[in-house]
Amino acid sequence: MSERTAGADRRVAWYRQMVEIRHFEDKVQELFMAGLIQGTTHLCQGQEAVPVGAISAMARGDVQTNTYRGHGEALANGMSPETAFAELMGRTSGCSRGVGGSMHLIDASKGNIGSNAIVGAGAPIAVGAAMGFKLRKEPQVALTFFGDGATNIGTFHEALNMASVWKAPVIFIITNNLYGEYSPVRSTTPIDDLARRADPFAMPGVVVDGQDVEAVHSAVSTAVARARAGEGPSLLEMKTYRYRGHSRSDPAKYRPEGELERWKQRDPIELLGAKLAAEGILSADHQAAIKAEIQAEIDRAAERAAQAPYPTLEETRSYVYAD
Amino acid sequence: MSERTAGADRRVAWYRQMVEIRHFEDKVQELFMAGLIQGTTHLCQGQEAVPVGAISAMARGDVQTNTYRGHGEALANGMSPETAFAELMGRTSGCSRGVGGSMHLIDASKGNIGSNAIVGAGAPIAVGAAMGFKLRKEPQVALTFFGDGATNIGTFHEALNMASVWKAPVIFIITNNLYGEYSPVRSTTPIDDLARRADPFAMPGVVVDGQDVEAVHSAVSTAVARARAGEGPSLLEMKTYRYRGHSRSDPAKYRPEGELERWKQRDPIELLGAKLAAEGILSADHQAAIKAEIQAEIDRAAERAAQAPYPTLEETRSYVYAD
Amino acid sequence: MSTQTEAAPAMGATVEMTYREAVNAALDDAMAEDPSVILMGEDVDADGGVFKTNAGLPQKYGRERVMATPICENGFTNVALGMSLTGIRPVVEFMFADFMPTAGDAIVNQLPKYRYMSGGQFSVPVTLRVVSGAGGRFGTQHSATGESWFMAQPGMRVAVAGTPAAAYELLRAAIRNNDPVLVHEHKALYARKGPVTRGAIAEIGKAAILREGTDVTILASLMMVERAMAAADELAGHGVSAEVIDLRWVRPLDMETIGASVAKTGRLVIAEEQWHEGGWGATVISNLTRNGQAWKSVPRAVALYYDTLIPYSPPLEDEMIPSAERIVTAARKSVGQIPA
Amino acid sequence: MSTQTEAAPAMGATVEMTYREAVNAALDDAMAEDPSVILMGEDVDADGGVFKTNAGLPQKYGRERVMATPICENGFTNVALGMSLTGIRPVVEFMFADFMPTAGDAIVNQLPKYRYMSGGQFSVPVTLRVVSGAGGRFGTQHSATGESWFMAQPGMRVAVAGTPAAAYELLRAAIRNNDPVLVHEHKALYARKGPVTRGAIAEIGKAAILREGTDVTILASLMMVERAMAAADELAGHGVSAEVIDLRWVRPLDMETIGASVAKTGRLVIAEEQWHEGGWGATVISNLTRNGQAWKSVPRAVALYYDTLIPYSPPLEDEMIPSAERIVTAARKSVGQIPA
Ligand SMILES: Cc1ncc(C[n+]2csc(CCOP(=O)(O)OP(=O)(O)O)c2C)c(N)n1
Ligand SMILES: Cc1ncc(C[n+]2csc(CCOP(=O)(O)OP(=O)(O)O)c2C)c(N)n1
Ligand SMILES: [Mg+2]
Ligand SMILES: [Mg+2]
Repeated sequence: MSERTAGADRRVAWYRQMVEIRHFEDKVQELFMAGLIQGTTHLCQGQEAVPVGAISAMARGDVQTNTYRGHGEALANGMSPETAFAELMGRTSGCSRGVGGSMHLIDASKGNIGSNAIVGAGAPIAVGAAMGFKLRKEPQVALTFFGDGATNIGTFHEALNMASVWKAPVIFIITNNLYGEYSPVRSTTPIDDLARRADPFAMPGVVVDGQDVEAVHSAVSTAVARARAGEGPSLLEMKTYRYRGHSRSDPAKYRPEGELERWKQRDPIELLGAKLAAEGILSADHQAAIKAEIQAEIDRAAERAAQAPYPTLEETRSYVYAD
Repeated sequence: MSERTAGADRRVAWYRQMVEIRHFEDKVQELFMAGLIQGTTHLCQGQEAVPVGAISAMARGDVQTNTYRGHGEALANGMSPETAFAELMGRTSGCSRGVGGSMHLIDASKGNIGSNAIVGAGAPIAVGAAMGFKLRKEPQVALTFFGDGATNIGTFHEALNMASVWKAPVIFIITNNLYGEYSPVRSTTPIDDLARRADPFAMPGVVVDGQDVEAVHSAVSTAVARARAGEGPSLLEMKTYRYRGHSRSDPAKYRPEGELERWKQRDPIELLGAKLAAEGILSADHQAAIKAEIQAEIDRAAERAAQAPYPTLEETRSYVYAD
Repeated sequence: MSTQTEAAPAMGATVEMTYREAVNAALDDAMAEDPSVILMGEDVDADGGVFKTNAGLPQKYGRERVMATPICENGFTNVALGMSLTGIRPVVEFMFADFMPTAGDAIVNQLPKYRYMSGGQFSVPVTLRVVSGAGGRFGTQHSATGESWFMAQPGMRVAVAGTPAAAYELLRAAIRNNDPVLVHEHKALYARKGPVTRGAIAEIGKAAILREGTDVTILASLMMVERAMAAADELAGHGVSAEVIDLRWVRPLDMETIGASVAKTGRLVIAEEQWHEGGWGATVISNLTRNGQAWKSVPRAVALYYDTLIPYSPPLEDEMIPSAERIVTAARKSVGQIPA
Repeated sequence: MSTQTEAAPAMGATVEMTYREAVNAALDDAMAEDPSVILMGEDVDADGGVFKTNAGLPQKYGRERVMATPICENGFTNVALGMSLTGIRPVVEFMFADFMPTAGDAIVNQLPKYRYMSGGQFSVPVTLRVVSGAGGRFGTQHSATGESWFMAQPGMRVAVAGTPAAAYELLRAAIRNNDPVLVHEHKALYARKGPVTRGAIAEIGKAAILREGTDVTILASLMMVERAMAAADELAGHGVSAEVIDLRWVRPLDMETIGASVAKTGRLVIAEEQWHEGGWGATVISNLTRNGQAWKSVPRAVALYYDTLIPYSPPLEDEMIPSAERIVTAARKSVGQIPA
């Protein structure tokens, strides 16, 4: 899975995967409005190239940690929309048996080893997973996804420091979508390029076009190869944008006029779609067909998920202790 | 107090102050061995130029936070050796009424607003003090002293980030003595020049010869002027060395052979002494006389301190709540 | 919500308002009264803050006094401490109580100890406003009340607001106090309405008897207060006269008020949205027992919060949180109406 | 200290060793038995570590398995969690219990919840070794036992070692366990000697009756265990037969053993080196009371730890920590030998 240049099949698969995430997120919003999903959700429309490009650079046995805005990372890792919907609906058929919810789409069997609702917490956990591989002399690596806002919390810097001093095979991926909740990056962070935060930890810091799935894939592949070769961690900053507000209750009124529209002009799905059409790999009609097909799958998945039963409080007790 | 070039009187005062700290610390070790000081102590012989050079760049009303290795910072700020000894002996005449001990030599009346036993905690507290000045439109600044090891704990990075984004008038001073407890910097930190940790916070990071009190004073004065002018924080790294182990129980066997001796060749007191002698400001004889005089004062101070009574548990209760 | 800052009623007037508006009014009145009071925390300045408690305040007091912080709970809590040493009275908003452990060092080792370890040289007038509690389908890491986490900390005071009036009065008291005070708000209560007297300041350490009764004392905090009141209504229908006390202060505990009530009723039901171990309910029962309290029946406390973590799944979360029905059952057991 | 790793006695042999050596032996035996066990923490590899518990281990197991960390408690505790997901069983040393709040997020929101919020997909075999307690003149920020801080956390287990045997057995049990376990050692006990059986593994949640008696139960943890034993000796001279229980587990509490003892004696003295509020002592008294325990006298608990913070000043620190004499007085009050 980790070759550096991608063939046509692969790029079409990326296209499909990004469309799946987009339609999934749109459906979540719809289900939320209908009361079928409760609480809160943090959607990632607009950011799809990051999980899709990055996770496709992983090999079997590699692991990743995600955040509360982690639907894209879970789906890109291979979780089925139905399992994900079931989790969001609190059903026992969900990936986390319905006790996790939107912020905890986890699937250990696929290397998706945690989705954290605490900003910054996933980074040191991923360093630990990577160190586990290293101590056991296994060739695997760990990816960790988090936001721009997370680069201001101390434990992020702690994680970078430990990863570097121990040469842990870990790749830190900042999804810089320009906002931490309602706050623009520049109101909480005194620099523009967050990749710069790698420097005092003596590791490469790379700015990547997070709208371009191929650029994402290639940058992550390089970092993965480096980590696998024992050369240590990298910090990659993906410049991207979230189309919706921070969470379901946020109309995102804090955004300057025109910003959203500007970003939509470089939509990651359409960007790849245009290339695939121009190169004669996937015509506009094919693209439309894919979208329709995936939309239908998503609708069916949501329907099936809603049929599953809720868990019982009693059965959750065995999730508390293993022994 | 904050002029940038120092006259002869001032340099002699620095010399005296460094000698006072050195003799104080030696005496602490002696009293510790005699059981008059209990628990633990973290001595700073060899590092005297840092607090003396830095604190002499402060103006009235400026504040500082120190660490458990803070005897030098307290004395350089004007605490009398007797008051400091009394604190170390747990007497009610101590600066913190005997309840603080060696790690908490504090004197709010002189701007010494805290000496912390938790690594890293002083840095954000100093940022807060500085922000208090800024919000109240007062011209004061805050200095914060901490070690090389503290640059690996998250809250240090949090403090730098907030200070920069808010342009807080604060000066971060790393006393890089090459060790955090028993661990050499390079075993826990992937870089040599810790000043580099300023860069991702868009603030100046400056490496300073921490053995040279004049260099320390000049670098801190520049940073203070910058802060007072509203231009924000600076990070200064003082390269220095502690002659003794981490704390009283540590024979410092982890040090490579010859390291201590090499550093002693650039002893901060002797370095300044040699200059003052060469410039005809303070002869070797005068220096010896000063040392003898201060030694006698230190001995007397320790004796007087030992005569003070212990506090009662009852009286400590009013230290718990102000209201 | 209506913005309290636009047409604030005169001090002393009692008006009906939501719990959210009560928090807003307390912040507004404190900031109007004392220019050294500031509000800080993540996103506090945008759109009223995440729970809309801060509406109008940035406009009225400016963004120097309503300061959005980077995400770094330990750092900004210690910044607040530092500010309090140079003349500011910061109010720090914790967006979720679950983030308090992220600031564990500031809350355990700094705020409550800072004055002490200097031998009384400082006072540390810092208020922490904490959004607590379950019921919002926020899942395992966003649903703690945290109300008992810091109850064993001399140097700290801890309040819990169960009603709009309490939200107003406790927050005002906390901000005026010269020591660190942690005030818990419950996120499920923000839309609740009740009478609030502008200018009223809670007495430190004083619980509130919300309903008098003779058969059983129900001691409640936060969201459990309204459930205890509903339970008392229902209990009346069963001929059981319940006294309902809103705890208001976890530290210090008002053992006088609680003790007097239990001396009268001889029975106690603890309604707490937390595990019993190490919580204020256990300490209350222990204190009463150690004071020689004669019990007419064993105090009911456990089994209100189950021995598992807080689930996302909506029906399960509802089951986890003690309901009025479970309080009723516990109270009826205590008087022997149903078998224990 | 002698280095246990040099000539380890055979498993099953009972030998006299210090508490420090018992910790060392437990680490050594666990690491010898299972190559996935590692030890990590600040300065753990140099000179036996700060409290010399790790002597010989880096030499024997290498610095990959005895890993010194940078100073970043939250970070390295979460690293340990991550390691546990990829096949390692980390033992994390906290140099002082007071640094646990620095890792508050890892200890409250991650370790105990990680398995749960995945619906049981993971197990998290992480042990935290915590150096606790006062008496060393370390001052306000270095003297907490912290033994009750995390007792209300489903998902976590909490042990307290009062003797060399307990130090060995509890640590072995913690490392074998597949869930996070926090084991408290007391820094004032490291030089104490006692018999230790190599290879013995503590039963999770089981307290130890160290001395049988009929008049009063003294329940103690950590350093209070030896003081309780000394108090029992002295009480015997006063004709009072004291039963001494070493708590061993704060979570889960062994209410069965404690309950049976108090059912027999009807009297209880809590000997804890912490404030009563929110502590295990209060929960024990509450649980017994709620279980309908009939008391012959009120349980003595409070006033053992005073309502102030921990001072540096040596005579004051000594006064702060509950002494054998104060335990004796409390026990004699409970049987009515001296007025309450
Ligand atoms: C420790 C902590 N503090 C605060 C929060 C509340 N919170 C949730 S998301 C968020 C913003 C995070 O921004 P960013 O890291 O940029 O990620 P994004 O939401 O943009 O994906 C905040 C403050 C939290 N979950 N954890
Ligand atoms: C949060 C925290 N972790 C660990 C410690 C224990 N500790 C005390 S000093 C120290 C080393 C600090 O090294 P450095 O910052 O270089 O300061 P130095 O002692 O050299 O002055 C450690 C680990 C502590 N006090 N606080
Ligand atoms: Mg963001
Ligand atoms: Mg150092």
